[in-house]
This record gives sequence, structure tokens and C-alpha cells, in this order.
Amino acid sequence: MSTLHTVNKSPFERSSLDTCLSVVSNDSTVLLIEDGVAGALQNTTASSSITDAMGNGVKFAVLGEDLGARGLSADRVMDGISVVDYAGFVQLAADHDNVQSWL
Amino acid sequence: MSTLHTVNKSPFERSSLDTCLSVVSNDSTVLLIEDGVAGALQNTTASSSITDAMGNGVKFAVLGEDLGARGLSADRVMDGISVVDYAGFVQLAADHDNVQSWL
Amino acid sequence: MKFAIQINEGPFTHQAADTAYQFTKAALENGHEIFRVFFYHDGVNNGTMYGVPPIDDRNVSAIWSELAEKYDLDLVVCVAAAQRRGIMDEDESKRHGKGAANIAPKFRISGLGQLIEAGIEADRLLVFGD
Amino acid sequence: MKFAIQINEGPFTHQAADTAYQFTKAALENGHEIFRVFFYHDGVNNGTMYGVPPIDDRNVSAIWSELAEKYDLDLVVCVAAAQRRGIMDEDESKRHGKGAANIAPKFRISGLGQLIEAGIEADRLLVFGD
Amino acid sequence: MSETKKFVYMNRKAPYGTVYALESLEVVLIGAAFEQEVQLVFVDDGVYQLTKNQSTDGIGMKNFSKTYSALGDYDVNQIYIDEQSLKDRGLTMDDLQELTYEDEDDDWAEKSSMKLVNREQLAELIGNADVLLNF
Amino acid sequence: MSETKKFVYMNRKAPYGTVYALESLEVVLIGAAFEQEVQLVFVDDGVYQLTKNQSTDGIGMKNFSKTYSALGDYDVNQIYIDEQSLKDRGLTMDDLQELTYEDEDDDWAEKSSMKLVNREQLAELIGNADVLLNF
Repeated sequence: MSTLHTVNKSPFERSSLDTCLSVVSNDSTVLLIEDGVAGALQNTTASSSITDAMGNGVKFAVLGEDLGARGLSADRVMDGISVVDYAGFVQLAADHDNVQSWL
Repeated sequence: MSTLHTVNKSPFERSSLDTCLSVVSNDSTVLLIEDGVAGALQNTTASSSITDAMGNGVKFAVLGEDLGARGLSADRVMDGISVVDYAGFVQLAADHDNVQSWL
Repeated sequence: MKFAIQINEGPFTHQAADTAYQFTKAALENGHEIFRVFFYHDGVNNGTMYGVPPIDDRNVSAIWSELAEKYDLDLVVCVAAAQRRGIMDEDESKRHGKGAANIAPKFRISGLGQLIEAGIEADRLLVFGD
Repeated sequence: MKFAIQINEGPFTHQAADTAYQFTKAALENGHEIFRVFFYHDGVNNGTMYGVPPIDDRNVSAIWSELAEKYDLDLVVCVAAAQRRGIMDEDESKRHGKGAANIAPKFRISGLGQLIEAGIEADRLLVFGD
Repeated sequence: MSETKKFVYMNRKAPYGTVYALESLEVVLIGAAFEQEVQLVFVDDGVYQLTKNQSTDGIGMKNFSKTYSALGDYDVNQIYIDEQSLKDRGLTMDDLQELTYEDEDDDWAEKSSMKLVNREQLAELIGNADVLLNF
Repeated sequence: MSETKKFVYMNRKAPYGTVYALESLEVVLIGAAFEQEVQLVFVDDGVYQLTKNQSTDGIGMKNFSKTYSALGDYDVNQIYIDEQSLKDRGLTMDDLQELTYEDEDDDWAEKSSMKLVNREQLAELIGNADVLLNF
């Protein structure tokens, strides 16, 4: 079964992205939302662990509305992370078998 | 001037203790309260940074009532961290010139 | 597809209720069904009708009430969590001798079983929180 | 010594209000003065009188009211934060056409200036939050 | 109700600092009546929920740690503890209370409900869940 | 009021994910009327409060980022940005809006209110505060 993992907290403040990445499997997607979108930017202290997970086949997405609210433009997002809107979030939830929210 | 720093979050979940330790000066005290008391235990991933700060002259205290609530006994606390009660917390706040709460 | 939504935080302080609202709205607009929205922990505070936010900001309780009106949503506030935090309907308010009900339109108070039932009946349960 | 206390979180969900209460009580019992307790952000939710927690647990609002009664504490709820979240006194409730006041005994609603004044007048300001 | 689902409760927060642990437990107890499959995972700061000798008199809050030991009576006996989380926090299984159940298929023998898991096993638990409850 | 105190506002949280940034700003604006010394520190995720081009239409929340540019008019012009926090987050000063004030002692010349600080300077700001406000 494939899981949609949502991470809503900044990886610079909380360890939830770290724990998420330690259990995510290669048929799953990690969606960054709310303050979690900060982790999607290029050249941060979180970038290398995301790159490593991508190398293992994990897919990544980030919620565009939350990026925009924080003044972070989509062209700053790491290669390989797709930008989705709320409808895309709904579609991701439908396309995976279950949803794990890393609150 | 000397500062009382309070940290109320687990160092395993949040980065607030890290930031606190990066700015704490040697005339100051770090008091661990609430979920922050977890950082006071021996042999954790937070121990070495606390030991380093102690080496620089920073004083440490932990709130005994919060340790007890979480089933963590005082004899598990790192050497050099003093266990205080709420009255001791009040005294620490009075003995320092200001209080920085790392919320 | 049938979604169930759980909301753990109150209005304004955390974005959780806003994100859940946007998700729910997008799901409905894309032809999905929302089996139930369950408000737990501080999430019960979304069910107050006493909030008067600044007029240039959104009113979180009110937009939930409106969405529920439009799509006939089932908005359930957990009774145990609500009692701790002071959210009351007519019945609860009388039973505890408080001044008045403060629950917002289209919200109803019920038990935790409603959350489990939502987990069983929906195809996906999503949790929004801190 | 004269302390001022700021509380940023509501009852039950975070320990902040409990820790602030224990600190305040210990300060008073040790001969210190509490200039003011200021409730901000979700902290305003400590000021509801509608809460009915389980009888085997503490009632956070009620223990604040009792401590205030005993020591004549000044418990101030921020008006702007309270309006967003639905905490009302008689005046606010009439002004906004809501059912009734829900503010707990010994709490009063006032402006943010009361927090700044507390910072100026007290020897130490302590903030309790998430 | 048409089918049996696997409910996985992800407990990731310490007790008392926030109310999530207590209110999560209330869901587990209510949920037990619905005859679904139930698994509890304790990971990250969630492992503190199960420490022995919790004493809340000093903080004035209700001590709910005894309630965990009743889970076996509610047929909640699949309890998974993340090994790495314990280690990072300087804890071992000896620091946790023992949770047991009586196995009706084995002449009501008392057995441990707790199992130590690594991250690979944790990934499987998440992957196999029908409903993931997070607080 | 007997004396002038130094109020230091420690802004450590991102905007919109939580309300702390907005409600902190409301305190700063009210506090400006009290003629105390005011310093604002942006550290950790607090640096996101000052990013340019915030657009909240998509999330349905009020955009309050413009309010920061009014701080100069309230004589709030000591604004400190933690360099390390920017760097960890892949940001530079170019990503932040420019906050300025008009210096009445220098023929109302427009000057920057913002100063980049390292952790040593941050320690000094904390140490010299009379009142530290955290949200």
C-alpha cells in the first residue's frame, strides 16, 4: 500500500520531517504544507535529506498556496518537488491508500 | 546582566534548546520545564551540547515537578543540573535580571 | 471518493482549521463526498458562535457554517473535549446551568464514536493539527 | 519582588496555563507581588466560565478565579484576542449581540496596553506558552 | 458496518506538556467498542507516555498513566514501541510500564502487549494501516 | 511611569502557520505609544515574517506583511535579523522587505531599520533587555 505523508511544520524547528523520512517507503509521497513548505526550498539545511529520500524513490510535493503566503516563489523549490494546489492535495489523498499526518 | 532562559520543549522534537544554547552567556541559567525536562536526562542525544555549555560556565536547572510527572527520577539527571521546585523557579527569576522564554 | 476530516486545533492560532477548510472545499468542488468533519482537542473551539474577528480577516467558524449549509456537511464537535473547553449547545448549557448555548449554526455536539465511525465509513481519514 | 505574567495558551491543551498558575502561586506564597496576569493569544480561553472538565481533573479557569479571589489578583484578558476567539463580558456580549457573557469570575477584559504597562511596572515579566 | 479496518494510533507527544496523549487515549478506549483491529504506536516523544512511576501531584494535573494498563482488558494488545526513540532519549524498555493482556486462545495466559520495533517495521505498520489517527 | 525600559520582541515563528507573528505585531504597534525603547529580533523561523511578496489569497487569511513597513512611522527602527537563521533556510537579506525610517536628527533622511546580527550580538541583545516578549 502507498501512503501520503503530510508534514506541516518547518524542518528547522521540529523533527517531524526527519522522523517521516526515516519511515517513508518508495511508493509513497511526502506533501509539505503550512509551515512545512519551508523545507521545499533549495539550499537549506534540510535539502540533503530530501535529496537522499528522492534517490530512494520517494516522491515529494509542496502546497503552492502555502508557499505563496510565505513569499516563497515556486522557482526557488528544489528540483523534483512538484507544486500542487488544494485540488492537487485532494487528488494525492485519493491516489494513495492512506494518509499519515506528521503533527 | 544575567538572564534566566526557560526551555519548555523536548530537545528531541524542537530546536529551541539548540538556539538557546547558541546565545546563552556564562552568567546565565537555563531552566528546563514542562516537556523540556526530557533534555536533563543522562545519555541522550542532547547531553553533549548541555555538557559543552556547562564547560563554558552556563548553569542548568530542571523543574522537579515536571520530571516527576513524566516518571523521570532525579537520580537520572545529568551531573551539574540542579533540581528545583516552583519556589526555586521563582527564586531563579528573581535572582536574574531578565527572563527569556524559548517558546 | 468519501473523505472524513479531523481537526485538532482551534481557529486563528493554528492554520489547521483553515487548511482543513480549503481541503474540504476543494474536495467538494471536485465531486468528492465529505462523510463528516470531526472537531477534537482545541478544534472544538471552531464551533463557537461568539467569535468576532476583525472585519478584514476571515471568520473561521462562520465559513464552516456556510460551507455546511451549502453542502449539508456533518460538523461534529466532540462532547468531552467541548465540555473541558466551554463549548455548549442548548442541552449542555441547561444541564450544566451555564448562561446560554454558544455553539455555531450547523455544528452539533456528539461523542467520540462519531470519529471512529467516520474512520470506518470513509475511504480516507485526514487529520489536521499542530 | 514584583512579577508580571503573560499566558499565551488556553486551558488543557498546553501546560502553559498550569505552569503559570503554579509559578504565580509559589511567588505569592513566598512573599512576592504579582502586578498582573495577562492572557493573550489562546490564553484568553482560560477566561471562559463555560468549561466543565471531568470532576477528577483540575478546572483551570476556576483555580485562577480562586487564586485571584484570595490574593486580589488582576487577571486581564486581551480584548482583541478575546473577540477573535469568542470570550465576552456583559458589555462585549451586548455590543456584538451575542447570547450572554461567558467570562469567568475575577477576569476582566482590557487592551494590550495593560501588557506593556505590566512590562514597565513589574521587576520581571515571564511568558508562558507553547 | 461492512468491514473490519485496521486503526493505527500514532502517539508522538509527551504526556502533560500537552493534552494530546490523554485525549488520544480517550479515543482508543471508545474505539475499542467498535470491534476493529487496533494498533498503538509510540514513537518520538510519545514513548514518555508509557514511563513508570508518573506522579502528577506536583503539577496539579490528573495522572492518567494507570489507564494504559487497562488497555489489555479492552482487547487493545498490539502496542509497538520505537526502539530508536527510546535510545535517543536515554531510555530502555525497563523504564516503561509493562502492558499485558490475557490470551483467550491460550487458556487466558497473561502475555505482553508490547513489541519493540525498528524504523523498517514502523514503516510497515504505517503502510498497512487503513486509518491513521494522529494527535 | 518612572523610567524608560528596553522592550525586546523575540520573533521566532513563521507567519500564517500560527497566529503568533500577527498578534505579536499588534503588541508592537500598541507598545509604540508608551515611549519605551523597542527592539525587534527575528530569529529561527521568525525570519519568514519579513519575506517579500507574501500573497495570502490562496489560503484565505489576512495578509499583514505590509504592516511591518509602517513600523518606522511608529519610531520602531531597531530591527535585528539573525544571519544564521537566514542561511540555514536558504535565504538572504534580498528575500526580505526593506524596512526604513526617517531620521529626525538627520534632516529626515530615509535610513534602513534592519541590521544583520550574529549569535554573539543576539546574546547581547537578550542580555541587555529589560523586558523580553515571546510569543
